[in-house]
Amino acid sequence: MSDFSGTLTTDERIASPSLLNRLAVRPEIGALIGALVVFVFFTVITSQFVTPAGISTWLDTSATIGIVSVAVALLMIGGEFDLSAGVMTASTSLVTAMLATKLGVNVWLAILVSLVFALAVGAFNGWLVMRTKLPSFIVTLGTFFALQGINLGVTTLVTGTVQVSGIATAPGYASAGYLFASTFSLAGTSFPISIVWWIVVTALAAWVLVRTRFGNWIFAVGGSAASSRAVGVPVGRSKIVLFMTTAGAAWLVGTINILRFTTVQANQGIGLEFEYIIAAVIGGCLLTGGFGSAVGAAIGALIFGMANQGIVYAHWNSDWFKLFLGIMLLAAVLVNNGFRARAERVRR
Amino acid sequence: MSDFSGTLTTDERIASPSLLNRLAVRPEIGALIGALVVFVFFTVITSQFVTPAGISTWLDTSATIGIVSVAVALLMIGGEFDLSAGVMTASTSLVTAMLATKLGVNVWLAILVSLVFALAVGAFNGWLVMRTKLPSFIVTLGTFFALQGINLGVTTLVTGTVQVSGIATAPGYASAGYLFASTFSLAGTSFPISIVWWIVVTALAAWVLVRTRFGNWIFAVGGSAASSRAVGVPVGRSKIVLFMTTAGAAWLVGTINILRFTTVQANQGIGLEFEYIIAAVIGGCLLTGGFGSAVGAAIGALIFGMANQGIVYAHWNSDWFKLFLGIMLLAAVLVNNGFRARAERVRR
Amino acid sequence: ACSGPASSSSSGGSAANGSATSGGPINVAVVTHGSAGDSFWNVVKNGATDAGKQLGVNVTYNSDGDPGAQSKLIDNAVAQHVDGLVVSMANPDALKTSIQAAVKAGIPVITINSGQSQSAAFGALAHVGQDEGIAGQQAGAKLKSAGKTNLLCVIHEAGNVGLSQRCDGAKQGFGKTTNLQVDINNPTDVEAKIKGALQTDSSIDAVLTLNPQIALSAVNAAKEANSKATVATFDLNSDVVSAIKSGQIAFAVDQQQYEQGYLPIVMLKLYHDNANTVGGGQPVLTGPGFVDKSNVDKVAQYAARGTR
Amino acid sequence: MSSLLEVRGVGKTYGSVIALRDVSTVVNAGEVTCVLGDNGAGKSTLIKILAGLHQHDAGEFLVEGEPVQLSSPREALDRGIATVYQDLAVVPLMSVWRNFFLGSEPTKGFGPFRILDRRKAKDETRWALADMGIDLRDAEQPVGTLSGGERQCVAIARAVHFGAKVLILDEPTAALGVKQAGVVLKYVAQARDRGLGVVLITHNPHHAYPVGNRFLLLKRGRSLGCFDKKDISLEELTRQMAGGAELEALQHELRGAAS
Amino acid sequence: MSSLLEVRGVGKTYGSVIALRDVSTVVNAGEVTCVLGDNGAGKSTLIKILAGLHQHDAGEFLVEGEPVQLSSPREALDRGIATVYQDLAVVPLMSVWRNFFLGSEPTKGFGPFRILDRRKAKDETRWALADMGIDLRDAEQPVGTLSGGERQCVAIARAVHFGAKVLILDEPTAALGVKQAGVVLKYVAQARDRGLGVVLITHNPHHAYPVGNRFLLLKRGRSLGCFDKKDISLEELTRQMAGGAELEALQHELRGAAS
Ligand SMILES: Nc1ncnc2c1ncn2[C@@H]1O[C@H](COP(=O)(O)OP(=O)(O)OP(=O)(O)O)[C@@H](O)[C@H]1O
Ligand SMILES: Nc1ncnc2c1ncn2[C@@H]1O[C@H](COP(=O)(O)OP(=O)(O)OP(=O)(O)O)[C@@H](O)[C@H]1O
Ligand SMILES: [Mg+2]
Ligand SMILES: [Mg+2]
Repeated sequence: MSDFSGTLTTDERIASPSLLNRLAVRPEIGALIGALVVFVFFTVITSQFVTPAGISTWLDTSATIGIVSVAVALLMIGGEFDLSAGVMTASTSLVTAMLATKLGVNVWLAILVSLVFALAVGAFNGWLVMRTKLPSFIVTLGTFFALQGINLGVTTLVTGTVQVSGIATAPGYASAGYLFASTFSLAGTSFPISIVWWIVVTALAAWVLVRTRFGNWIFAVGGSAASSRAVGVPVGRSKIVLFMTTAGAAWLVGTINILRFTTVQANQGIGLEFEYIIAAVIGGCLLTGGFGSAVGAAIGALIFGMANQGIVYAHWNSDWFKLFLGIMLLAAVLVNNGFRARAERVRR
Repeated sequence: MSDFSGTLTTDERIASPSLLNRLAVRPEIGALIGALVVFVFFTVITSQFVTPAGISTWLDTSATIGIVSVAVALLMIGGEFDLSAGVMTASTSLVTAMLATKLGVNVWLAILVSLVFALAVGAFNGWLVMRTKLPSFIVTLGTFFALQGINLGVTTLVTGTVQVSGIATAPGYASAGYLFASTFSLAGTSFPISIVWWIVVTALAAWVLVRTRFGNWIFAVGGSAASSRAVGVPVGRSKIVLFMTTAGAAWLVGTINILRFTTVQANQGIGLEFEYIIAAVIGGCLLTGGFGSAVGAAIGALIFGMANQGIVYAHWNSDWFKLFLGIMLLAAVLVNNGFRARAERVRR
Repeated sequence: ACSGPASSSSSGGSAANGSATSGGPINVAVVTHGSAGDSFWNVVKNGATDAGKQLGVNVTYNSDGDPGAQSKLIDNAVAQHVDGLVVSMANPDALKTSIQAAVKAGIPVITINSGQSQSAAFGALAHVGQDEGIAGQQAGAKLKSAGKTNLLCVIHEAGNVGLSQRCDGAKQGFGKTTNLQVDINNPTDVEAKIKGALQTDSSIDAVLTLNPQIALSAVNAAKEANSKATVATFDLNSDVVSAIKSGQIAFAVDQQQYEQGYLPIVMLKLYHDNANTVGGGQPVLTGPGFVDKSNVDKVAQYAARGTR
Repeated sequence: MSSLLEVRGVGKTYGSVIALRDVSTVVNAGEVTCVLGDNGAGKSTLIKILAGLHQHDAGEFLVEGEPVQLSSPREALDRGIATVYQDLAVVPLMSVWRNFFLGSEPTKGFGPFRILDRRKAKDETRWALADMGIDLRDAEQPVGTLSGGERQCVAIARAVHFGAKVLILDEPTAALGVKQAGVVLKYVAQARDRGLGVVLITHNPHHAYPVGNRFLLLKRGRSLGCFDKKDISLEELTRQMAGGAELEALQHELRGAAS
Repeated sequence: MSSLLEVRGVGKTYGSVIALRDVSTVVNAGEVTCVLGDNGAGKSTLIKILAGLHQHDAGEFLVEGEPVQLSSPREALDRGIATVYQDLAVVPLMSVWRNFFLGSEPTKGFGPFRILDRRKAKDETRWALADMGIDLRDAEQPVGTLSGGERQCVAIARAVHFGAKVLILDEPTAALGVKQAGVVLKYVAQARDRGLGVVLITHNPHHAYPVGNRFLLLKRGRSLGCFDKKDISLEELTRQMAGGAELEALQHELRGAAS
């Protein structure tokens, strides 16, 4: 600073960064390379991985993880954390299914009510985090347990079993199913519509994050809540909206699931919260907030889906699945980290 | 500062703190009050809760959670996190059981080998966290998955089943069992020896934390790793030791479990990591490090154990258990937080 | 379309000519709803892989307790064009589309364990197994006939359909039944909770557990709670076998789930090589089987190697 | 016309610590009110009250004659009070332009499709900083990669740019070199001349005296008085702050020892 | 006798940023070497090299005549180099006495039963701080509840207390009031008179000149020269740092506007 001489574009203190370095600045670059590696790997060692039917299965798996993980990524960039997102997918399915099958409510209305439920829980999470200033890890861990208990308790109370099925015959199922659970054909193979939802959610999230004022606030409240508050950013409101967004994304997946599979089990969704977080982290989000990308999280989910199904295609013993998952997570994060370190050096 | 007049003990800027405030300075006070509330509550509404037999069951549950949660508390005060501790209890049980039953190794030797295994994994966790500067949440999440995969994969590979049993007939079982899995009598009721281990571990941890140089370093590396490094505290070494301590505590519980129940299931231990963290947080540890108490974590585990068993004694429908757990966690943390806020105001 | 039971006798002998299609070994995918590391399903897996080894069939086993994820595993198998598919249907509705897609793609499907009533409607060749509910019912009835009046049914994995069906069945067969949720991940908690339940309600005179490890905890718990309750369990391991021998456990329900893994592979192999079908439209039942003092010696060695 | 800001006998306690007691001063348009005091004197506490970050427990706080209790920085900003804090000025991981416009982002488009006007934001950031003599390498550079002084300058440039009616600066010159400090003081003077009321916190009387119109002296949470420039000289100001004779003795001591 | 510390043409780059280039100076026992420079000049970078927190990429670094490459602050401390950093001085959540003795805890007892000598630590902390004119309310109080200046004082008192051979201070006076700054400078002088070599970083020539023996001027990562006290006057020093005429013009401008 002070008496910088020269034009705006040159500064003698900067050694010229290489092209590679320039590429490495984006948070999602590590994930992208990881995705390529996984893709090539399974393409080479299995024969079905790149057939249209094969692609359909791993895109399918990626999509339902991806929809929530993109929202989780926004939340993580905003400096918070949601452990209840996985269980929420089951809760919303259960609400929809019980309303439609036990009370005979129209499916559309049931979906709407479960959306309201999800948003309310999300808002509660956010409100409690902001109100008590407790870490969101703890608060949403509480919600995680509470929702599990409610899911199981209410389901057995209402149905006497641990699953709710029969929504396929409820009024409004056909039209709602068309929107959330149909398939479309491409290259003679049918792809589930959830893939479209995934792309739409990712595009929307990326746009909001980078192009809008609210996106700027997300980065700010995650990077330094105190500084943001000091310049007048509504920190509490922004974070609550992020928690609600995450719950909303979980609702979307819950709705897709219940309409597609027409049945839901009370213990579903447990453990998915980690997959969302993993996808977001692989996609370049900092666990400490303030840095990350929505597209990265979507790519993280893609890696996840490819590995998940690729292992099956490769006929590996499924007992070891979690080991592969753990190693993959560590490897992806390490690669990513290497890139970020590089990016941070270049960035300045 | 500057020209303070008056003696060392008076300063006109301090309004006189009340006795209550003086008490509230300790991190474990919230947990202690919580424990009292839970205790009185279940004493009043159930008849078996305070019978010797009743006390024995809830102390039993508390003990195995408490042993690890005390170590987790030290780790959290040191600013790190371990999601792999729960699964580690199963891994160590499996190693001991397989060595003793499949290879016919003496139980004492098997226990020793599994200790070495646990410490190695702990050191690996710590080394990776320090080396990559990644958040320990991510690194230990990787280990969490990897250990799950190894547990299941190795167990089915070696035994063809998903359980290892039969250690009761292995050489050395009697003496090792006496140390880790016996019971002692008090008031005509038998109490498991794990309670003694719990008390010993807690006392040791509390002593190390408050009275030794290493304890000072734990607070320092958790409070500000950079500042600690600057004054010459071996930050990396301290944190690695803490990870190893946690793994070691998990080993102790794993050893107690395998010797007591003589059989171990490959997918055991999953989900316990949260219980340890919950106990530590209820006990007053800050998730962000630098503040907390070992005794607090032990009391947190006690609350956990009492609630766990109290619900059974109260004949509540166990379907709802997780809901109670979630609400209890939130309530405990809120109370605790209120106390901490008060404590922080007084503390100065 | 191809769901009609073919008119064929199940002669287990020589495969005459048949339509032995391509030369190489056939591929069969087994997709179940068991959670990873579940002891019951591990025996099914062992049955399927053993059959595969003996018959020269490539068997891959995958499982997921989440119905959606399970259906995706079926889609995956279809995309691989496997020569046969074995599916357990705890959530028939959720798997309907995927199974029908498999049938449409010309893959012979055999359902196992649960979902007996929907099996034929979905186009499966046959069903092998015993409904979890029926197994529970029989266990309950057996305890009732032993003169027991108050049953505690211990569920070790919250929200698991199979387990809850077993307890529901037990209630039908027995009468007064309470369910208790415990966490199999924490053995201390299991024992303490069962102990607590026995202490609070001393009229409980029978405990039904759904996993051999839980059974042993129940035995200990009963002992320490000074309860005279009889313990019975689903499934075996070597410790349960010795407990049955010593009379600490009354009996173990044995669904012979090894057959639920083994038989479908045999059936698919026969269907593939010789277009044979089995069962004539009726389910092939693998139960009822009870292991008690009378027959425990016979099955002891098999339990130890993971096939009972 | 009433003053832009006025406090009458305000006080603030943190738990059992009395950080501020019975302090009064005014801030007028086109004038600079300097708040001086030693460490822990309560300077930051006072301006946090003015900025809406904390609420006072005692006394009155008037904005343009109207008694208020500001509940958030947003409310303060809406009333035209902009603040540069000593310790929480910027978000390190965000780029310079995003920091610069944080909370006042320029947008284009309508309704739900309003997007950030990035080009405008970057250009304005660049020019606003260039105006202050800061020549950015790249407006996309994260603020965290700037030196402490550079960051402070970005925060000050932002406050000056979105000037509002009252500008509050908490020790803007503490981390700055002589020249940089001069630049900042020049900006303070400029803002004042544009008719803004400025509150300048510092413990350097040499920085305060040239630009200040009014000097509020704090010591251990209490006011030593609020002086107009005509009522106090630089020497007297320095004496008041430092405890007079003590300091001179010290300086002699140091000189003697060093030579 | 060789100098305590000597650097010859050291340089350091962070990624593509050249933070320091070709800088040379010496630190002798019983002398104060002042490092002066504007923001971003590389002062902190230089002392981080001396303190073992960063490694230099170019040039030589000699400790008592022996070329070294310090790999950790521990190593620097072991060689008698104690440092007070501008931004990472203390652990806020820890009590004052624990901070004070962090890394050099006094213990009693034997072998595995060595425990902290808490009484001794608290007493020594209290007296060491009292020596510096800081009268603690309570040695158990967390450092985080002290004001910025108070914290800096604790860190300085600690470094002085564990004095070692070389004491490095990164802008110790930036956050301090006139009087506090005077106290710190007095301590610097005391340490020097006890035979320590002191490195003092500042951008205030008025603070540097009274205590300094040698002045290293940095600008944008380069050395403008290293002057002995006899070769340079306060005025010249100020000029050199600020760009001379510019500053005077500025001061006139400010005065003119303010009156
Ligand atoms: N959040 C807080 N909680 C408790 N005490 C506080 C808090 N903030 C400040 N204090 C105390 O209030 C007093 C005044 O602090 P303040 O920060 O206002 O001083 P200052 O004049 O800004 O000092 P400095 O020049 O060091 O920045 C100090 O004793 C400080 O320790
Ligand atoms: N870790 C780092 N990574 C990249 N660049 C850095 C890093 N630390 C410092 N720099 C850059 O190196 C240059 C010198 O920084 P340094 O902190 O040494 O300056 P300084 O003289 O101490 O400034 P100040 O007076 O503001 O403290 C600055 O341009 C700064 O942005
Ligand atoms: Mg201040
Ligand atoms: Mg610096």
